[in-house]
Amino acid sequence: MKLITAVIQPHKLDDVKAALEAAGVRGLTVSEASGYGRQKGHTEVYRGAEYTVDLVPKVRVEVLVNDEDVTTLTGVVVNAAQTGKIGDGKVWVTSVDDVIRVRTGASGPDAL
Amino acid sequence: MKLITAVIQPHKLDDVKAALEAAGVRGLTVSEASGYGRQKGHTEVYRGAEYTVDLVPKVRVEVLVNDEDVTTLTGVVVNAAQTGKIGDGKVWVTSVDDVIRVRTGASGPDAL
Amino acid sequence: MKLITAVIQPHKLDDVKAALEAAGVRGLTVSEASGYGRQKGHTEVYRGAEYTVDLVPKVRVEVLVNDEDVTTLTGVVVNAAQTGKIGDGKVWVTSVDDVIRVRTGASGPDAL
Amino acid sequence: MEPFLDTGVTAWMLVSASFVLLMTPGLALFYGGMTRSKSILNMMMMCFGAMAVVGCIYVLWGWSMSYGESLGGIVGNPFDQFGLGGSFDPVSILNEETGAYMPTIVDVGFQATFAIITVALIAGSIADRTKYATWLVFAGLWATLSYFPMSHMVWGDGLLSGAGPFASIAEPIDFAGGTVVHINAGVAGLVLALVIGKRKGWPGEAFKPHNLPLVMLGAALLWFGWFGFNAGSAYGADEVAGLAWVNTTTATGGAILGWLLVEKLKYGKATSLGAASGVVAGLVAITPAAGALTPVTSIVLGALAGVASAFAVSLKTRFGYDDSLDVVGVHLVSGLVGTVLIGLLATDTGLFFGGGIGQLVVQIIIAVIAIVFSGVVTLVIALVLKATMGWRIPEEDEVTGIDQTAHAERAYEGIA
Amino acid sequence: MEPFLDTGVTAWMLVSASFVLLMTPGLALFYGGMTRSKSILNMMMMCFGAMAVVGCIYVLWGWSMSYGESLGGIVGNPFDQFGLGGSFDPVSILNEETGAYMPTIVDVGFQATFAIITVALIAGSIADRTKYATWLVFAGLWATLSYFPMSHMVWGDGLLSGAGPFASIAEPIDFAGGTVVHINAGVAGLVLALVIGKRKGWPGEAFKPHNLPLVMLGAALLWFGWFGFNAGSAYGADEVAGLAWVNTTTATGGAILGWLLVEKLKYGKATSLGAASGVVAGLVAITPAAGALTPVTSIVLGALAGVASAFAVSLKTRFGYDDSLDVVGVHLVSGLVGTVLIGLLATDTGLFFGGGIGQLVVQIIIAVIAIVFSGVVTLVIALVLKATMGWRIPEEDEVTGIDQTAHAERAYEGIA
Amino acid sequence: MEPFLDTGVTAWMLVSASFVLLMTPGLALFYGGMTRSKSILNMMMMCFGAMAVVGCIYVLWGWSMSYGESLGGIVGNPFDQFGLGGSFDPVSILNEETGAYMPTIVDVGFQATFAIITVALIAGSIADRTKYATWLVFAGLWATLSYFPMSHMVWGDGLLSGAGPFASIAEPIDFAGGTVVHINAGVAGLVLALVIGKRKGWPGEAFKPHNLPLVMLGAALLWFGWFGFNAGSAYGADEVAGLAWVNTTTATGGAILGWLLVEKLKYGKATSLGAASGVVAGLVAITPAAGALTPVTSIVLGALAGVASAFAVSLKTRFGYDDSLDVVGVHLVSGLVGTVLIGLLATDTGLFFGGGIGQLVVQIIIAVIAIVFSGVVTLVIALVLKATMGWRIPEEDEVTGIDQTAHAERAYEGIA
Ligand SMILES: Nc1ncnc2c1ncn2[C@@H]1O[C@H](COP(=O)(O)OP(=O)(O)O)[C@@H](O)[C@H]1O
Ligand SMILES: Nc1ncnc2c1ncn2[C@@H]1O[C@H](COP(=O)(O)OP(=O)(O)O)[C@@H](O)[C@H]1O
Ligand SMILES: Nc1ncnc2c1ncn2[C@@H]1O[C@H](COP(=O)(O)OP(=O)(O)O)[C@@H](O)[C@H]1O
Repeated sequence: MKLITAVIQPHKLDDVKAALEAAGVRGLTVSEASGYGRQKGHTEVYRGAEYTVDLVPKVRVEVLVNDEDVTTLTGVVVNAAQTGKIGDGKVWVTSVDDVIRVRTGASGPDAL
Repeated sequence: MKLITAVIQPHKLDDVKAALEAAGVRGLTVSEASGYGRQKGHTEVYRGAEYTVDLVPKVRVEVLVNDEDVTTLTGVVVNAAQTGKIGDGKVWVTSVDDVIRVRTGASGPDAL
Repeated sequence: MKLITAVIQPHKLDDVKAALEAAGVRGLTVSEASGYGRQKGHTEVYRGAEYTVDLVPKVRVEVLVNDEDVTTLTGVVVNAAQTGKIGDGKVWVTSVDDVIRVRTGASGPDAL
Repeated sequence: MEPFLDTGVTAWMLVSASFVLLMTPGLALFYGGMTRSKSILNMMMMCFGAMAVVGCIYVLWGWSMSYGESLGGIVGNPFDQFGLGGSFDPVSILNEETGAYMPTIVDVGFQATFAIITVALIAGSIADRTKYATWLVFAGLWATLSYFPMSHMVWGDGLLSGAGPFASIAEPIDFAGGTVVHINAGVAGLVLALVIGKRKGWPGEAFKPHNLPLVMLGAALLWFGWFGFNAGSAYGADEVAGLAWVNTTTATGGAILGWLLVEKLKYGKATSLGAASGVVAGLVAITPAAGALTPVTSIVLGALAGVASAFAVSLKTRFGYDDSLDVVGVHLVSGLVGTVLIGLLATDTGLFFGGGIGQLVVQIIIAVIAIVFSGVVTLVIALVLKATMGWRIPEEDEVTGIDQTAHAERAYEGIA
Repeated sequence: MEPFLDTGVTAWMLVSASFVLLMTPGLALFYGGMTRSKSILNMMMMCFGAMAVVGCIYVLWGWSMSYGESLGGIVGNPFDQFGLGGSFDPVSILNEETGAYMPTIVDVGFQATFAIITVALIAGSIADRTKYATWLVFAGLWATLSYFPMSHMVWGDGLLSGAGPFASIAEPIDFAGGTVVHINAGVAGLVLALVIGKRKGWPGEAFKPHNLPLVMLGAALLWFGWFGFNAGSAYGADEVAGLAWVNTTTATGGAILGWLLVEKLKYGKATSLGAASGVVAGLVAITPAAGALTPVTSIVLGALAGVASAFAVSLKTRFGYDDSLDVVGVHLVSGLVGTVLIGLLATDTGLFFGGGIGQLVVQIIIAVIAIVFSGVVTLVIALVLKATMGWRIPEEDEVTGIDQTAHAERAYEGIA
Repeated sequence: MEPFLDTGVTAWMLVSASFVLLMTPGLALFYGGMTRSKSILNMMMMCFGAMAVVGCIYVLWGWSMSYGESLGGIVGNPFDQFGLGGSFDPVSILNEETGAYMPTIVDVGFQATFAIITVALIAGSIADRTKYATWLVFAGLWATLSYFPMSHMVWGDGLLSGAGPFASIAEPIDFAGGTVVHINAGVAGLVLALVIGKRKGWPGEAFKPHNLPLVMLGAALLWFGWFGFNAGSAYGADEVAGLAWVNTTTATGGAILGWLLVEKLKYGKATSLGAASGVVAGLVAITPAAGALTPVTSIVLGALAGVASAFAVSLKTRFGYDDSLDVVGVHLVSGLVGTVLIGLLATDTGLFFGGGIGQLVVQIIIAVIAIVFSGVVTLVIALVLKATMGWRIPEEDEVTGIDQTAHAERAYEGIA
């Protein structure tokens, strides 16, 4: 099994979620993150002190998938998250040794 | 070495932490997450507008372990986190190339 | 490609970011975390009830890198994050099957 | 009779002015908590900006345009008492018989706070997307061209007052500002929402309140301040003030219950945003009526206003105008409920209490005039500003968040 | 003497009523900040619900049951002045000699705010787990059956007043509501906590306050409002009011220091929750005593109350009742400290000031009667509601969070 | 003339005292929102601590040192009216002609609130790093040795009052505390910042406000409370109070606009922290001048103060003193602007209004004396405490966060 991790623009989360659902994915995990990259940050001013904030709010989406679905689903994520502007984010894939569903204790592809 | 990642119910964190400690684990990392899955979300109402919130609060626990402890410890986590209700979460295992303890720079199993 | 994950002291984030930038890294992802380990937590008191809080605030930094840069860059992170005190954190490395830049759809090392 | 300073009344009016001043920051919290976390500061800044701009111009020409020499019953002459000079009379006789007076300067302060909050109310309809400089200019223009004339007409012995033509039917009743404040601001909110247009993503995406405890705190400060607004409008520390005070409380109680009931029946749950909104709806409705009803009929008025506004907040999605924080649904609708139902419920002159139809007719007339006047004036101002300064921030800035893009700040600290 | 309207006193009473009204939202913040973030809205809603329900019924039958024709010194006849009609006398003479009066309607407003906050206080003991509809019904029933009778007995020339039987020993002193408000609410809180039962996970799991700045803001609004509560209870803008004002401040100062000292000695750290709790403990203790002590003896009383309540908040874990936000530890205990210590510290009649034992005896008697009366009445209401509507939300809803499950809202925006 | 209790004035003074008391929690929010989230509680605790300590000592020896028998025009004898006993006169004649009086105890309350807020103001310069016990001791010592003497000199018929030597040039004007409160606290803040030293990481690291809505709420409560501060300082419910009320509003409006303009020109963006800071700068500047200017000249004074303080907050980075929340830039600078510009703008005696140079000279003299007096006294106290109790918490505790390390709490709930 594989884990697809996607770091995307926060306002694209709903689209990505919907697209994955449409593609048959039945679960995923989301968390807040901040990104640093080509997309430049912004400046804040507090009583005359200027601060450059180079971290930009992002959302991380993690989906455990079967090996054979990886290519399709990374494509689905990329398509749904793409706006074409700098800062759209990254998607990466890692191999997973095992997955267990806590409720049942079942492991392997059945646990997805 | 392996990394065990567990996405669990927030109110089970203390139990999982205690169980891992009892099993000899000396460190772990926790973060907030939200899950989407079979567990259905809820509806919110603000001035007549109804919103379906399908993300449910979860907690992510990450534990770096030696290869030989993986099976035992995933079992410990699953046992401690299990309530038997939908939404109990997932546990997955990935392989880790190397681990370094920042304080000392030591790497490998000693860094755990 | 590899993914370097570092769990560090929050006040070291700026140093780590600067050091990685100086080492040529062009992007990274940051998120909030809490750690449990040798570093002891603290006690809180609310109307006579004492609570031991054994989770300590940390920051997680994730950097996708080319295979050949792993050793250098983990070294950079460790150096920048080190204070020598208990609780400095951990760095670990995992293998990544593929990386895609959402904006362009390009994958592999070019996507970094 | 020898004029004498009534220190009791003066004390109460100083307090009332202070209470009403606090309403605008209260509103800033009420509104600010309802925005998303990326635009609360802008909302609060619109309110504070109104305090600064309107506070200053009120003493320059606002007082004079409200209470100066009347130009045809429509507006006071701005130069008559410009800067509180000219024919400004420092003594305000409260009671011709006893000779009790209060210093007019206290009234200036009290009235200034009304002008401020009325302007600030409008900001709720244009959250998240408005250029700040345009807002500040609008605040000054609208106070000058819409608020001051309305307050002259109603309270400055103008067209809609007891000295105006409609008093022959029945004396129009607007105790503390149903027309001048709430209908006026409500209509202006509607016009601005239409001229400025919808926020990106509205209504499809979720625009949920980001901090409901702040909303409730804001509602509470509004309630508190409203005692100055209503009971202060008695211009006395007497039975009328006391009645207005009690009615302000019972109407609000009724409105909370009315709003929560609608929610419970429609959605199965009573919400805190509903309770806070009910507070405001009740306060709005009792504003024109605070001296004319009994505590018991006030409960009824409040409950009806709560029910009406609870339904009215859904209109914007039906008709597609993005009145972001429901200035129309709450202030216009409950302002109308209060202004018009006086015709039915007024203790002395209401239809239900044997007073005949006259009061009701007059109340409808003044409500309609207020709607038309405010609508036309606001539309002209809004279109002129659209053509000149422009109203909207860039769409991208709206998505990123107006706090960051327009004010270089974020409300709450975080790592990004 | 010719009755004349004392505008100064009337102004002060209008202000006092406004101040006390603000205390309930202040309490909503004080309590709400102490809950976990998933149940703050419900806590605030219990307070706002009390405002709505009790505000309305007060003008219907509350005033009449408090100050109407006495039924055996226990309670006023609800029909005597129902809806502020009947034998309602619009004029309240303040001073028989000078003829100064205030309009009674102002007093109605003032008194209504006391009834509201007393009911709201009870909510603190049953956080996180209570059905909202049951709470609303309880609010109405308890005000009617416990609060109105108590206020009649103490302030309506009833059994526990200077007109009652115990005055032959010494005139009972309850300046602003030690028995009527704090002992009454404190006992009710204890009874409800026992009847409704513990929250799931209590006391093993962590029930930590989620927003201490809100707690401190709430404490500050309580302090501010309490000036109306205590100094307003002088029913005059005079020396007694001034003394009550100063005592309210010095007792609170003493109580903060007392509470922080206990914490420093017991835990090594002085906490902000301790400071905020000290504020309330001091205010509670001085409530009955505000007119009877000097500013210096008030410091002493406050410090003792701070110390007593700092210890008393630990009782619930010892005895196993889940009085979630310490209504017992703070209101009952400091209410008792204040009520009883008057017998020692009262400037004229206290034991330490040569007044003999009489005052102390009487103070203990009224405290005990208040405890018993409130305990019995609350128990009956609580059991009836348990058998009919039920008190508890489902355990699962409690774990998920009552804001989400009972009100379909969350206090703060987030991605989940 | 027969003395008679003026209930109107007494009512207003009771209210004013209550308003000013609320300013300190307002300040706690204003300051607390500006700290990082790990040290807000400590900041609020410093404010609440000042309320407790100064509130208690004010009735013990503070009143006596301010208004008791004068020791050389510098300070009152602490034993003269210790504990409000001795020669304490319960009646304060307000008007020799009419005989109107208020109870002195009301004035005690009013004055105590001034002492409290002045001490609390200082806390802003030493955020995040100060031992709490040392702060509490400092609060008591500084009130005793700096505040009470200054208030005696200016308001207790001392050296800097109309009864002092400089009155031969022109009567010094300090309506509500430009010298006693703002210059005094501002200088003390500067001295403490220098003695205690910089926070670890300052100025390199980001010290950003963690909760700007709280800052704005705090500013609003300060504005509200300031009506008691300024208009209450008229000691009457009359025209002077009314004028002070209006000037307080227009000066603040001017200052907001002034501050925002500077930001817009310097940084391209007007910020909410700027608006909130402008509020305070305007309020500070009008404090000494509230009775001496017109509403229109108040706008000018406010705007100048807003501009001056907007520039002045950058001084600390230039000169390297860590005045964490700008006590110097806001209170000292705008306090000086207000105190000195009276010499130019005072309606009767200002240079620009034909009054000659005398007033200006006197205003500069009293400002300089206040600076020197406060500077020396504070330095001595600060150094003594440094040598004895110590001022700083361990550096590691500062990094972890003073809320957790000094108070065993965290402001907001989270998993860590
Ligand atoms: N090497 C990297 N490792 C981890 N995350 C990265 C890396 N590079 C970029 N990211 C993440 O991707 C986001 C977008 O990257 P950015 O360079 O701004 O835009 P783009 O990918 O469109 O060129 C960043 O905000 C960061 O969260
Ligand atoms: N395919 C997946 N990839 C990543 N996380 C998942 C996936 N499926 C489920 N999860 C996580 O596990 C949680 C529980 O899953 P859910 O389907 O609701 O219940 P259960 O696992 O008990 O059937 C989800 O909230 C989500 O965080
Ligand atoms: N086995 C582990 N798995 C995952 N994270 C760990 C593990 N051990 C430690 N950590 C993380 O590293 C942090 C520092 O560890 P700690 O034991 O406190 O100090 P040190 O590494 O300096 O000995 C912890 O707070 C936690 O976030």
